[in-house]
Amino acid sequence: AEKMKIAMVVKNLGNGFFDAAHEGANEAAKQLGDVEIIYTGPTTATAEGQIEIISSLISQKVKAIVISANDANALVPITKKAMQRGIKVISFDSGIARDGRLLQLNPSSPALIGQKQIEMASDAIGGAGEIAILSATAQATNQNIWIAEMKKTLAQPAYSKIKLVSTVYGDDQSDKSYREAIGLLRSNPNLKAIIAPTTVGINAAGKAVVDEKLVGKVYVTGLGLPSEMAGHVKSGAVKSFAIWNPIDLGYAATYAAHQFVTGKATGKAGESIAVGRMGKLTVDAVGEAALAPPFTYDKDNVEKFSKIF
Amino acid sequence: MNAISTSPHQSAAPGSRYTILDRKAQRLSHYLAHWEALLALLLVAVFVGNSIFLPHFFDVYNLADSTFNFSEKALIALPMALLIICREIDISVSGTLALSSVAMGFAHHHGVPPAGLLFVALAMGAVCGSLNGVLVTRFALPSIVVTIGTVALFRGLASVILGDQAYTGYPQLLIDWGQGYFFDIIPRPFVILLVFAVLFAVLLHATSWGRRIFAIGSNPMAARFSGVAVDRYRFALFVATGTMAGLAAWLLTGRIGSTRPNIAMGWELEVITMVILGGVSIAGGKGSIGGVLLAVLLLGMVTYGLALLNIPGVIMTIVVGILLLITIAVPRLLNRKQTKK
Amino acid sequence: MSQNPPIAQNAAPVLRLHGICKHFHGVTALKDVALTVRAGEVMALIGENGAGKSTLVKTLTGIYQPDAGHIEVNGQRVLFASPQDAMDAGMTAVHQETVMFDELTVAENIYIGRQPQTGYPARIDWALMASQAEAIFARLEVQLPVLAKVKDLSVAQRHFVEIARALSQDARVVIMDEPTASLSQREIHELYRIIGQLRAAGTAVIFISHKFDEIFAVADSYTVLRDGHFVAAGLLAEISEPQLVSLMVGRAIHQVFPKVEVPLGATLLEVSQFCHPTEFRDIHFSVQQGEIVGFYGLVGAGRSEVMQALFGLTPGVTGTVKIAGQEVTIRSASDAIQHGIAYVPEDRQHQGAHLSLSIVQNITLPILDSIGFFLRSKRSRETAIARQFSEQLELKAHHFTQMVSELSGGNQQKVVLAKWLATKPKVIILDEPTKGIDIGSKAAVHRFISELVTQGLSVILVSSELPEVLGMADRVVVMHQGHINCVFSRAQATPENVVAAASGSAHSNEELICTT
Amino acid sequence: MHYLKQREVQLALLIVLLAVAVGVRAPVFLTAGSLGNLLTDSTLLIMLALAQMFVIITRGIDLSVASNLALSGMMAALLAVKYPELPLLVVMLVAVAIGLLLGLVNGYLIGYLDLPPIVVTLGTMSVYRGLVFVLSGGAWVSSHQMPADFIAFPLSHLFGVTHLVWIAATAIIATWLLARYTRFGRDLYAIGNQPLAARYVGISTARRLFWTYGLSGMMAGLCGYLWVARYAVAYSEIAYGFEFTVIAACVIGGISIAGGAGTVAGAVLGALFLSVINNALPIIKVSPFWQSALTGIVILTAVLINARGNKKAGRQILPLAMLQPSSRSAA
Ligand SMILES: Nc1ncnc2c1ncn2[C@@H]1O[C@H](COP(=O)(O)OP(=O)(O)OP(=O)(O)O)[C@@H](O)[C@H]1O
Ligand SMILES: Nc1ncnc2c1ncn2[C@@H]1O[C@H](COP(=O)(O)OP(=O)(O)OP(=O)(O)O)[C@@H](O)[C@H]1O
Ligand SMILES: [Mg+2]
Ligand SMILES: [Mg+2]
Repeated sequence: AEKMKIAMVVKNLGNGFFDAAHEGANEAAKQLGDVEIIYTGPTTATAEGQIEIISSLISQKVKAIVISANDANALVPITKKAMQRGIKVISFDSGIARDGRLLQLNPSSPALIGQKQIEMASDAIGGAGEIAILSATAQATNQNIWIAEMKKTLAQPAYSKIKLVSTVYGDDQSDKSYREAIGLLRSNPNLKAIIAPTTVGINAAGKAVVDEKLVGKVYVTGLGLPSEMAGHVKSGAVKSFAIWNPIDLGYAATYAAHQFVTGKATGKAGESIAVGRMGKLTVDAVGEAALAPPFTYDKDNVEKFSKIF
Repeated sequence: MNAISTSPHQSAAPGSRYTILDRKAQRLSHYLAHWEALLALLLVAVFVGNSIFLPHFFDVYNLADSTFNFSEKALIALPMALLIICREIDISVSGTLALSSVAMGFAHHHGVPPAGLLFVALAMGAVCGSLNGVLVTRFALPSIVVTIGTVALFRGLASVILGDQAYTGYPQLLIDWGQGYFFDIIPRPFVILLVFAVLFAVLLHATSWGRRIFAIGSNPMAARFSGVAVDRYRFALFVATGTMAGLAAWLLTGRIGSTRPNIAMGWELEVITMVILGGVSIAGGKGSIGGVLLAVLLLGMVTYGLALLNIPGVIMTIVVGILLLITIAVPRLLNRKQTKK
Repeated sequence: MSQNPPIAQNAAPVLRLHGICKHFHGVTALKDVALTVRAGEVMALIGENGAGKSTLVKTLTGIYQPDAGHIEVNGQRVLFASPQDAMDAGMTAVHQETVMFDELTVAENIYIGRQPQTGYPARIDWALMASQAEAIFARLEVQLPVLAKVKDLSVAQRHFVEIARALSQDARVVIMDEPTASLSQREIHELYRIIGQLRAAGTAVIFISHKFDEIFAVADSYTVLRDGHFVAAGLLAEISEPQLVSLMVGRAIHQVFPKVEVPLGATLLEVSQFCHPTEFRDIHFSVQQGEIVGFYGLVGAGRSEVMQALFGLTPGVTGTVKIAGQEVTIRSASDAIQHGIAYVPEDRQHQGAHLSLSIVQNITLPILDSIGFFLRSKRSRETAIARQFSEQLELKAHHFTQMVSELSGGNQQKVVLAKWLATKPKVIILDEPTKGIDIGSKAAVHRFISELVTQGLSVILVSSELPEVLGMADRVVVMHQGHINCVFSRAQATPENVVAAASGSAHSNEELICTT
Repeated sequence: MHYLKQREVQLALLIVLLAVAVGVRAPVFLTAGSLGNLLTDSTLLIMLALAQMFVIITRGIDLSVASNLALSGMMAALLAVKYPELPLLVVMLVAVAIGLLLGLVNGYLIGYLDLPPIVVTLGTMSVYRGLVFVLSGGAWVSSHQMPADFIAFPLSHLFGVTHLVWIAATAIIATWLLARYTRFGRDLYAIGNQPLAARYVGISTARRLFWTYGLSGMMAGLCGYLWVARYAVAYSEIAYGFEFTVIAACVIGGISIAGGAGTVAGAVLGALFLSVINNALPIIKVSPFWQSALTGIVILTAVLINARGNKKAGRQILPLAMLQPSSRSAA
């Protein structure tokens, strides 16, 4: 019999995070047996590129599309069309606006991610001092949501001694991120921590702190992959950083997609969807579900995980 | 030596000593030697190949839908072809597109009615085009330099206005045109593309304007000496390119229903690739709209075929790059062999 | 004057060609060409436009490779695979198109690719290069700043740089392809002197020119090409000009300057107080209907600049222009065309021809508006116009859709002329109209100019060729350094007067200015 | 000559002025550490601009530099990861050799096949960028995988200055010698001035272009290693879009896109100018959303200032002594 085709469309290829998610998808496929995974994504992280890919997936009559979107709104028209043709669309990681998908699977809740990063920064600098954020592009949806959550968290009395002095954008380019990080260090002599919720950014910030010989004075934290961050943890520029498990995320998203295709899930509010070894997801009022709080990595465990993803 | 001849001269020369034919005797082999013929053959080959080997390729609905992927770019490629024939180039088109889209979003949020958005986009495009045009003609700057500067400026302004926000919630009219169909099958942007292709083809190949564009591209100074208002043509072509980028912005915004400053990132190179593959000489003075359209379809079919195979986008760029290199290099290599003999 | 010292006709030939053939996509440019030059000989290479002279030069300098035949240098068979090979064999050329590097200095232009080097690893010795260049100019007895950039030189000076380059390489054979085409009388004499030096030093010279007085003045022998074929060769002392012409053209040419007397009408064009900040000042002149006004001056006197300004091509010009008594503003070439002015520019390559367009497309470019907007339906009309004017000028081409780049230099010039005649002007400005045109066609152009005035047109004839100006013009305006030095009536215009005025020494003859 | 010198002096003054102006707003910008960092940061751009300068002088353009840089850098990183015991010098030489090879592909197509540079490099730009992805399998090479000396080299100090700066200084001197004192360099100017004429005087244009693009590729290869080592990470998209920055640096430095004119000093200053801007913007806390627009404005302004000098007045025919009274009377 023909296998059920489930396509995983990622923001861009050549991104360790999504490669790990792909691994999880394959694991789910193997477990489910009759599933074939198509792993694809544009070269550069643009909505236009993803639209082209989705339209070809529609032509191929895949059964489901699991996608991490580059633009929450721009993809709605094309995914709507896909759903009209009977394709189940669920988004994971970076979501699509509600009209354009059946389910959004958050790796964790944005609030938790925001809180976690502030917590890590606060821990590193002893609860007081200036911090700054180094983001990817100004257009990255999930980055912006997390930044908003971080600002909310900072407003809590527990963090009243921490001051966010600046938010800058490195466009996910190593040279620009590095230059922006240096700029932050230069123009804010009292800076204690840089939070970079993006892998290129956290890498560049770590390197900048080392190069400026500020290890121990300024700490970098944020979101990154253990395999990419191990070096910076070792150098001391990064005390801890967080990430959810992308393998689990890919696994759960694929599994959920299978449930939709086989009619075992519909995405109604309050519904509970079984996702294999990850247990059950509960769909909330806006059609979203969250996996687990992000996991923190530090010098004790980073070596171990760097071999996995 | 300089004595004046007194012998009465014979009245007007009795015709030339040389006979000049009206035009070259056209043989079939001449038509085949045209670039367009090569492209057409390639297109047929790709089409047939894809139809045989790809199960989902030969499907009218799918083929029709695949045109969405290139119609907007191709719309910009048309005036770009004219510009390149005229020895100019516009790198800033994607920036113009972004800024036009932002202008539409801005206008929409400030109560401009849906029908007015088209004019907002076109006007913004025209403004961007005129800035390029003024800088190039008034200050005699090379257009590649100017537009490398303006692309940063236009995209930058888009990001100044939008910041980390996005414009969404565009009216249905836009969506109808950006992603709608005629007769439920032919995508509207593709129809618009065909209409404009015919328009531009007539303009370039059948009118005195087109002739002058070729004349400017072949020798700008001589064109000026022949009474062609060179700078006016250049300026007009920049404005036309900007305006078409505005039109593309209108369609693209309708298609994706949102505006962000990084919309259409990197399109300039794809547009220029289409034009060059279409046989337009980067040195100016040569090219045809037919060729450009064939190149657009060829690229469209190739990338669509690759997409159906789920080949990653990166490999597609390699394929397109190699296609470009091969199509320009092979005729040259063959030619060289011939002359060597 | 063929009183040149006789050269030993039995001296060993430096260069011999045998059966050289060259085709361009089916067009035969050279067919079985044979040629022999000996040391110390100045050989004139003669032929109509498109006879294949420049192609032969390019074959001799390794730019083209012949399809058949072979070249012998000093009795040795050689193969020029590249210009470098030809240079190594002692072949140098001053090409028809100027070969100059504007941004480089004079010295470097001379030595480009062969700069003197010192040290290890070798590096260019700039000082040595400059002094060597100075030495060459000293030998030529020409004053030139060797460290100036070539873009700052005048046309004549540029020519000397090219000649200096040819001389700097110990050439066995120096080829000059129409070296005098844009030189004025004085500089032509300098060139003669240089050729004399070369001959004395035992260098062979191949001299290409369409001007027979020059050929008889400098050359010892001749070789005639016609339609790419070798026709004849021999000593100039043994042949007369008409004989040579008929060898070249294949028929006799009688009228040289068919000046016809035309009754002059009302004043058609009047220019006064014409000024430009750097190029010219206080230009006054007028042209009557049916009149030919000659503009003479040394090369670089600013005649072309005045004409281009008059034609609306130069911004920043002040002064008044009246056409038929009516003051007009001319801001662009199309204004000028509308007012019935036509300007045939001197620089064919850059200002005249569209090399990648066809003959028809070139000719109809200025009159497109009168043909119509949709040209597709007007093809036969366009061709008819092109045919009318091409045939009058004896254009040699295969078909009208041929690209102009495939024509020979002279034929390109004819296309440009045809283009302007097709605008049916009232006043036509011809800037060096016969530059690079062969004698037969030149006669045709002159005949044509006469016809134009009989039809009631006025002609402004800018020319650096004294016989042409004196032979054709009703009045001669002489310019010097951007202003009008003298105006001569036809009777007053003697070669001596005109040349003296052109070199600026006739300031005392102020009274001549107002003769009309 | 005189005038040209002036233009470069102008640009240098402008850079100093700009730096001082930034320093007034943010004094930290003028500290030794910050300026040292600025210098180090500008080196890669300077080196690439120098190589691009030669290409532009020949009337060409090399759009593939950034892709070439990414490919050579990735290969160097992969090599160093696979064989950590390999001496650093070998790794660097391999990067340079790969860059050279990729450049020579451009050179062959442009020089020997006489294809238009912009088209060829547009094509190879996509191909090379794609190859980075294919060869790396899309994976990152990150800092802890790379050998320590691989990462340390660019920023290590020698006599108080980073290796990067020493390398750039060497590159500046070498290109200056090349441009001024070798036939190769002078031929490039000739080719750019008049390609046809260059052929007539016996310059083998094809060979010269072949090696010019080779040189550009070689520099990209070297910068590829330096880039990867300096930022301690290699992935498919490094230096994405950097080719336009390089070209902008050349244009600001007064290197004429029309070919035939341009100086080493111009290229260096143009690159410095952009580096100052890029480094200053984060420090003086300009809104990040304004950065791109400001860069565009700055490029356009620099180009306009350059162009004012270029504008041709008529030729000087009137004798200079006469000029004064007549121009007054005309006014
Ligand atoms: N590149 C080319 N392609 C095609 N035909 C050519 C080319 N170059 C020259 N020809 C043809 O070869 C013939 C000889 O041209 P050539 O330029 O040698 O003439 P010429 O004797 O120098 O004439 P002129 O006195 O006008 O300079 C002409 O018929 C010309 O059309
Ligand atoms: N220094 C120069 N640099 C570049 N081009 C030049 C230079 N001098 C002259 N030319 C070009 O060569 C051609 C011949 O110039 P020429 O010296 O004849 O000047 P002109 O003003 O035409 O003088 P005239 O017509 O009185 O001889 C012109 O088309 C001009 O553009
Ligand atoms: Mg000739
Ligand atoms: Mg002149």
